[in-house]
Amino acid sequence: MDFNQLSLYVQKGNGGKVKEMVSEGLAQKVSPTEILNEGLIAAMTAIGEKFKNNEIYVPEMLMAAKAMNAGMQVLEPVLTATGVKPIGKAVIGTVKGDLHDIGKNLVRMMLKGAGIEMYDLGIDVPAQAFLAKAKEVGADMICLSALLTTTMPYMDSVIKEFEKAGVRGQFVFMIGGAPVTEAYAKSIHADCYAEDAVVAVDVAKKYLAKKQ
Amino acid sequence: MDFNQLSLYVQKGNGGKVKEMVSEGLAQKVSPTEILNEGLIAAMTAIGEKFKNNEIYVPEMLMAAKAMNAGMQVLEPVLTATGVKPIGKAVIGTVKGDLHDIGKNLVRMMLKGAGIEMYDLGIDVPAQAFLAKAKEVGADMICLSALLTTTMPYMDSVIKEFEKAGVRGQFVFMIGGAPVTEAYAKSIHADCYAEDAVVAVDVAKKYLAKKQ
Amino acid sequence: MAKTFEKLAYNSLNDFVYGSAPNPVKCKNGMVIGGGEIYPELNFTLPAMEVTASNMPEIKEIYSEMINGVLKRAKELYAPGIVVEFEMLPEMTLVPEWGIEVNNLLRNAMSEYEAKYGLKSALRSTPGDVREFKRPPVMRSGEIFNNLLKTIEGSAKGGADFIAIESTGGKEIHDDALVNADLTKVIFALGVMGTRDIKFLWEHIVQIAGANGAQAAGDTACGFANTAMVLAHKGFIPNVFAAVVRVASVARTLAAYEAGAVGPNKDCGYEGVYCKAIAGVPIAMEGKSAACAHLSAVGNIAAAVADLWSNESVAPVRLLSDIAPVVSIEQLIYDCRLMNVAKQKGYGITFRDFLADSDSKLDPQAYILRPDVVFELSKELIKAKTPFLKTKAGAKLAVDAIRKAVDNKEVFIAEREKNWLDIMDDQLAAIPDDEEKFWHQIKGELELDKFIPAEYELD
Amino acid sequence: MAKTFEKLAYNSLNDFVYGSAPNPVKCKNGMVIGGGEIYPELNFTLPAMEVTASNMPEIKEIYSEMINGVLKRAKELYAPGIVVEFEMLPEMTLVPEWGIEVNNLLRNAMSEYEAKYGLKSALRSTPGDVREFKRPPVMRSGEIFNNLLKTIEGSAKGGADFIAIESTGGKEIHDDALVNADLTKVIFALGVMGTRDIKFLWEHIVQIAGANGAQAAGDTACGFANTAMVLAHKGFIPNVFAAVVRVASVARTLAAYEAGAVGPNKDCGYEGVYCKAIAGVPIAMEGKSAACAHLSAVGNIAAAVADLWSNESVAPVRLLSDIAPVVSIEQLIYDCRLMNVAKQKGYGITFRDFLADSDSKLDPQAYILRPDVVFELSKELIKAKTPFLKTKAGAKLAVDAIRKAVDNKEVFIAEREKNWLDIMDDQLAAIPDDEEKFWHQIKGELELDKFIPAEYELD
Ligand SMILES: [Zn+2]
Ligand SMILES: [Zn+2]
Ligand SMILES: [Zn+2]
Repeated sequence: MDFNQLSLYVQKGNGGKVKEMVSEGLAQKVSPTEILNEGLIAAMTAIGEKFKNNEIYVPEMLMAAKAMNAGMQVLEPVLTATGVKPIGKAVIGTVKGDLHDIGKNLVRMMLKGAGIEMYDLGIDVPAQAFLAKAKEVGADMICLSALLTTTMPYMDSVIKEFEKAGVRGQFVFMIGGAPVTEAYAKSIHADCYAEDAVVAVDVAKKYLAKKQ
Repeated sequence: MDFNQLSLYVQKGNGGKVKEMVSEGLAQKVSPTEILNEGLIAAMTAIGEKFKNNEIYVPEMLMAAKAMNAGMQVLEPVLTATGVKPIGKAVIGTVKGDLHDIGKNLVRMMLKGAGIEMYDLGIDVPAQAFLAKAKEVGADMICLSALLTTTMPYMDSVIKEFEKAGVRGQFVFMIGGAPVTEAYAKSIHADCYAEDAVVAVDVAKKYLAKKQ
Repeated sequence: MAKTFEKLAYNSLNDFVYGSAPNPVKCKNGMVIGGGEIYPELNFTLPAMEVTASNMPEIKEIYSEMINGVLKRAKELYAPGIVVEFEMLPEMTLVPEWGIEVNNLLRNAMSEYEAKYGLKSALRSTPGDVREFKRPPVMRSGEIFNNLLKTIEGSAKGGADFIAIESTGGKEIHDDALVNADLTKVIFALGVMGTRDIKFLWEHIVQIAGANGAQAAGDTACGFANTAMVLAHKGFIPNVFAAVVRVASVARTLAAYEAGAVGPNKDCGYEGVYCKAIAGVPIAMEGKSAACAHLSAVGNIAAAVADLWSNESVAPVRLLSDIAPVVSIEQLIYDCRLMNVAKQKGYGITFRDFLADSDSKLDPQAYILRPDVVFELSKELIKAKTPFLKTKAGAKLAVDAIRKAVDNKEVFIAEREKNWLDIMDDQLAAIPDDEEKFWHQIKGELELDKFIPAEYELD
Repeated sequence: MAKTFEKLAYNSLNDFVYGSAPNPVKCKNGMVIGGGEIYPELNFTLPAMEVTASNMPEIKEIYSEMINGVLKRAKELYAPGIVVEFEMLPEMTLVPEWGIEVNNLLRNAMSEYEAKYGLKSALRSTPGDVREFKRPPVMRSGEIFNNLLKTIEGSAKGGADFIAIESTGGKEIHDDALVNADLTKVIFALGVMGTRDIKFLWEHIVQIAGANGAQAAGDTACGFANTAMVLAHKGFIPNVFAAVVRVASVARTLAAYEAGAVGPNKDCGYEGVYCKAIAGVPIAMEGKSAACAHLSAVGNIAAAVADLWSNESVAPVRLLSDIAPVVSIEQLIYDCRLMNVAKQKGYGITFRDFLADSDSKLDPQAYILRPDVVFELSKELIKAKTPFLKTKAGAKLAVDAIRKAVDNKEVFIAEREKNWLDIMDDQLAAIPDDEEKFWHQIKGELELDKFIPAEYELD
C-alpha cells in the first residue's frame, strides 16, 4: 500500500480518495494500525509542519482534517473490532462566562487529527460539566480555553473541582487562550499550556505518552 | 506661648527662631509635650498638607524639617528627662543590591518630622542588618525601599529573616519604591505600603498608633 | 429614523481627514467629536479576576483607581478633551445593575474632574452583546435581550454620552466561515444575518438612547473583521482574506447609521473609515497606541481619518512608570497633540498622507484603509441598493482593488496569498444578487443548529 | 583622542533634524545611525526576580524570550533596522560573566535573524556604573572598577556594536542637591565632579571598546537630569529647576565626546540634543513610546532631532496582545516609519517642527529641547572654555531662555515656579568662574563623608 499517496490525499483534502484507499488497504489486509499511523496521522503531522513553516493556512489544515475523518469512518470500526484504542481521550470546552470558541474548535480539530478522541462541551462550561464528562467517557485529558482576563480564573475553579472529587491525578490538564501564560498554568497547577492549536498537538501527544 | 508663631517659624525654615521660641517656652514652664505636639509636629503636618495641595516643593519641606530639628535639639533632652517617649522608632534602609536613596532619605526626613525616631542603615542593606538594628534599638517599625524590579523581591527575604528569628510580629513593616505596589506588599505580608514620602507619614502614624 | 446614503458625505478627498467629520457630534458638555480636533479615547478592562457579586466592591475600586489615574494624567498633560470608553464584561450586561454601577462611578469621576479642573470628557458606554450566551442565540426577545436593553437604558440615564455595542448577529456562521476562509458564508453572515440584526438592534438603541439623553454612537464588526485580522496576524488565514472581510463588513456597520446612529463609530471597527466617507459620521480608530491590546499592520494608517484615537483596551497591569491605562492615555494624548498641531498649521492632509503612506504598501489590510482607496471604493459601494448587495459589492471591490494594487506594486502580498484573490473572486461570482435565492442556495451548507433563522427573518 | 568643540556641527538650523547627524556612525553590518533614517532602539529588563547565580538559567531564558519576540515582530513589520539596548542590572556588571553571557545570547539571536531574514540590527551594551556600590565610591581603581572594565571588554569582544554607560560621578553630591533644589551644588556635582569623572572613565571606554571592535557610544545624565525630571513630575521640585539641570548637564555628557566617544548618545540623555548640535554625533532619544518606563512632558519633542527612538526600558509584563517588549517594538517601528516617510517626502523639517511645537509651550523641560532653542543655546554654550564653565553657562543660558519665553508667552510655567528663576539666578551669580576657588568655597557645605575628593582630583 502506498502510504505516501494516502498521506498526499489527506493533505490535499481529498476525502473521497482517502476513503477509497483506506478501503482498498483493508481489503488487501494491510494492518489498520499501520494505515492509521503511517497514512492518516503521518499526513496530519506533515500538514502541521507545513503550517508551522508558513506554507499553508488553517483552511487547508481543516480540509486535511476532514479528509482524515473520511478515512477514519472506514477505519474506526475495524480498529475497534481489533481492540486498538485511540492514543487518548480528551474533554474540551471554553470555561464558564466565556463565549469564544474559534480557538477551542481549532484545538479540537487538530487533536482529533492527531488521533485523539475528542468530546467537545462547547462554551460557557461549568466545572461540574467537565468533571461529569471526564468521568463518563474515561478521559485522559481535559482541555480548557478562556479568552478573557475575567474568565481565565475560572480554569482554577475547574481544576479545584477535580481536586475536591479526589480525581485530579487521573487527568492531564492542558490550558490555553489569549490571556493564558505558562506562568499562569503553573500557578494553578495545570499540567501544560499550549499557545496555539499546532503546539497543542505536540504538547498533548507528549503528555499522553507520559501518562501511559 | 504662641504655638501658631512657632509653627510658622518651622514652616518658614527659620531654625534660629524656632530654637529661641522653644527655649523661651521651656523657661516659661510650658509643657514640653505640648511644645512638641502643638508647635513642631503641627507645623510639619501643616507643611505636609501644603505639599499635598501643590503649594510648596520638597526643598521647602526639608527646610522646615531642619528647623524642626533645631527645635528638637533643645526639646529632646527635656523630653527624655521627663520620660516622654517618641511616638515610635523606625529602622529604614534600601535593600540589598539597590543603591537608590533619594526616596528613602525623603521618607526618613518626613518621618523624623512627624516625631518618629529614625535609624537609617543606608543602601544595599542585607536582611541581617535590618534585624540586628531593629533588636538593638527596640524599633517599632521597619521601612524598606527598593527601586528595581530585581531588588524588590529582597524585601520578602528581609521579612522572612524576621520570621525565622521569631520576631516578625513585633514590628510593623512599611515598604515602598517605584516597582512596589499595594498588591506586592500584601503578597509578602508587609503591613503597609506607602506610595510617597508624604503618604508614608500618614501610614506610619496610623500603624504606630494601632501598635500601641 | 431610517436613512439611506445615496452619495458620499464628501465632495472632495481633500476634506476627508482626521479630526473633522461632515456630521460632527456634540456632547452634553459642549465637546464636539469630529469638529476639527482629534481626541484620545481611553478604554480599560479588569485584570485576571472573576466578575461576581462578591467581587463587585473590589471591581469598583479597580475602575476607580483606573479612571482617576487616567483623568489625573490627562489634566497634567493639558488634554483639551478625552473620551473614556467603558466596555462592559459579559456579566455586567447579564446583570444590568453591575454595569450601570460602574458606568455611574466613571461618570462621577469624570464630572468631578471637569468641575474641579476644567478637564472636558465624554463617556462611551458599551454593553456586551450577551445574546450569544444562549446557543443558538435568541436575538430579539427573552431575558438576555431585555437585560441588554436595560443596561443601555441605565447607562444612558446614568449620564453616558454615547452608547455603542459590538453586535454579534451572524457570528454563529461567521466564525467557522473565517477559519475555513469561506467567503461565501462570510458574505451570508455579514450581508444577510448581520445587516438584518443591526437594523433591528439599532432601532432599539436609537430609541432608548434618545429617550434617556445619550447618543446612539455606533457598532463595529469586531467579532468579524477584527477576528479575521487576528487570525491573519497568526498566519491562520491570508492577509488578503482579512482585508476583503473588512470591506465586506462595511454595509453591516453602516446599517447602524441607516437605523439612526450618529457616531462616533467604535474604535475597533476599522471599517469606520468607509462609514465616515459614506455617512459623514465621526469615527474612533485604533492603531499603534492600541498595540497593548493587539498587534496590527495598520499602526499609523488607522489614524488617517480618525476623530477619536483609541488604545482599544488595557488591564491595569503595573509598568515601570505607572499602571497601563495611564501609560495609554499619555501615548494617545501625545499622538493627538501632534496630529492637531499639524492640522492647525495647515498640514492636515499632508500629515494624513504620511500616516497612510507609511503603512499602506506593506499589507493589504492597511492598503484598503488608504483614504483615497476608501473614497473610491465607497463611491462604488453605495451604488449597490441593499445592505446585502453592499456587502457583496464591498468584497468584490476590495478584491479588485488589491489585485490592481499588487499589479502596480502599490501593495506587497506574499506569493502564497496571490491565488486567494482568484479563489475569492470565484466564490463571489457564484453568489446570486437575490437575497432569498442566496439563502435557499446556501441553507443546505449551513449548520442549522447554530442559529435560529427566524431571528433573522429567514425561514 | 581628546577633542574640543569650538563651533557647532551645523551651519544651518535647517539641517538639524531627526535621522541625520553630521557624523553618522556605521555598524559592523553596514547599518548607519544618523545616516538619514531614524531607527527604533528597544530596551528591556527583568521582571521582579533576583539576579543570582542560581537564577541565571531562568534569566537567560527570559532574555531569550524577549529578544526573539522583539526580532520576530520587527521582521513581520519589515523594520529596515533596529538597535537593541542591553542595560545591565548591577549584578551583571559586578559579576562580569553574567553580563557577558546575556550580551552574547542577545548578539547571537540578532545575528541569526539577520542571517535568516535579513533583519539588520545592532547591539548596544550598557554595563551598570556599579562604582557607587561602595560608599563613598572609589571611582578610579579597585575590584568594582576593574569588573566594570572587564564587562565592557567582554561585551565588546562578544560582538556588541556600541558601549554606553550611565555614569554616576558626582551623584554623591547631586542627589541631595536635587531634593534641596540647590543649584550651586548641582553645578559643582555636574560641572566639576561629573565632567572630571567622565573624562577619566570615557578615555578608558574609548580605548577598550576600540581595541575590541566596538564603538564607544555615549553617556547620559540619567542619574542627574532624569532624576530631576522624575522629581519634578511628582511635584517635588519645580519644572524650571529640572529644565535648568538638563542644560547644566550638557557639558558633562559632552565630555564623553571630547574623550573620543562617537555616538549614538544614550536614549535617556535628553541633553543629547545639545551634544548633537555641538559634536555632530547621532543620538538616541525617548518620549511617548517610553511612557511604559516613565511619564514625561516631552513625549513628541524628544523625537525632533533623534537618530534612534527608544522605549527606555520595559519588563516582560504580559499585556492583552503580547509581552510588553514586543508591544514597544511595534510602537517604535510605527513612530519611525511615520517620521521617515515624512522626511522622504521632503517634510523632515516640517515634521520636526510639528514634534517640537506640539509640546514646547506646555512645559519648560520641553521648551529647552526645541531645536531652535538648542541651536541658539549651544552656540553660546561652546563659547565657555572649560567643561565647568560650560556647565555654569548652560544653567545660566537655560534660566535666561526660559525667563524670556515666559515673558513672550512661548512657554507656560505655574505661578509658583516663577520666583525659582530668580533664586537660580542668584545662586548662579555667586558661583566663581575659577574651579579651584569654587571648590574651596563650597567645600565647607558639602558632606565630605559622601565622596572622596581625590577621586575627582580635588584636595
Ligand atoms: Zn473590539
Ligand atoms: Zn537612564
Ligand atoms: Zn535608558
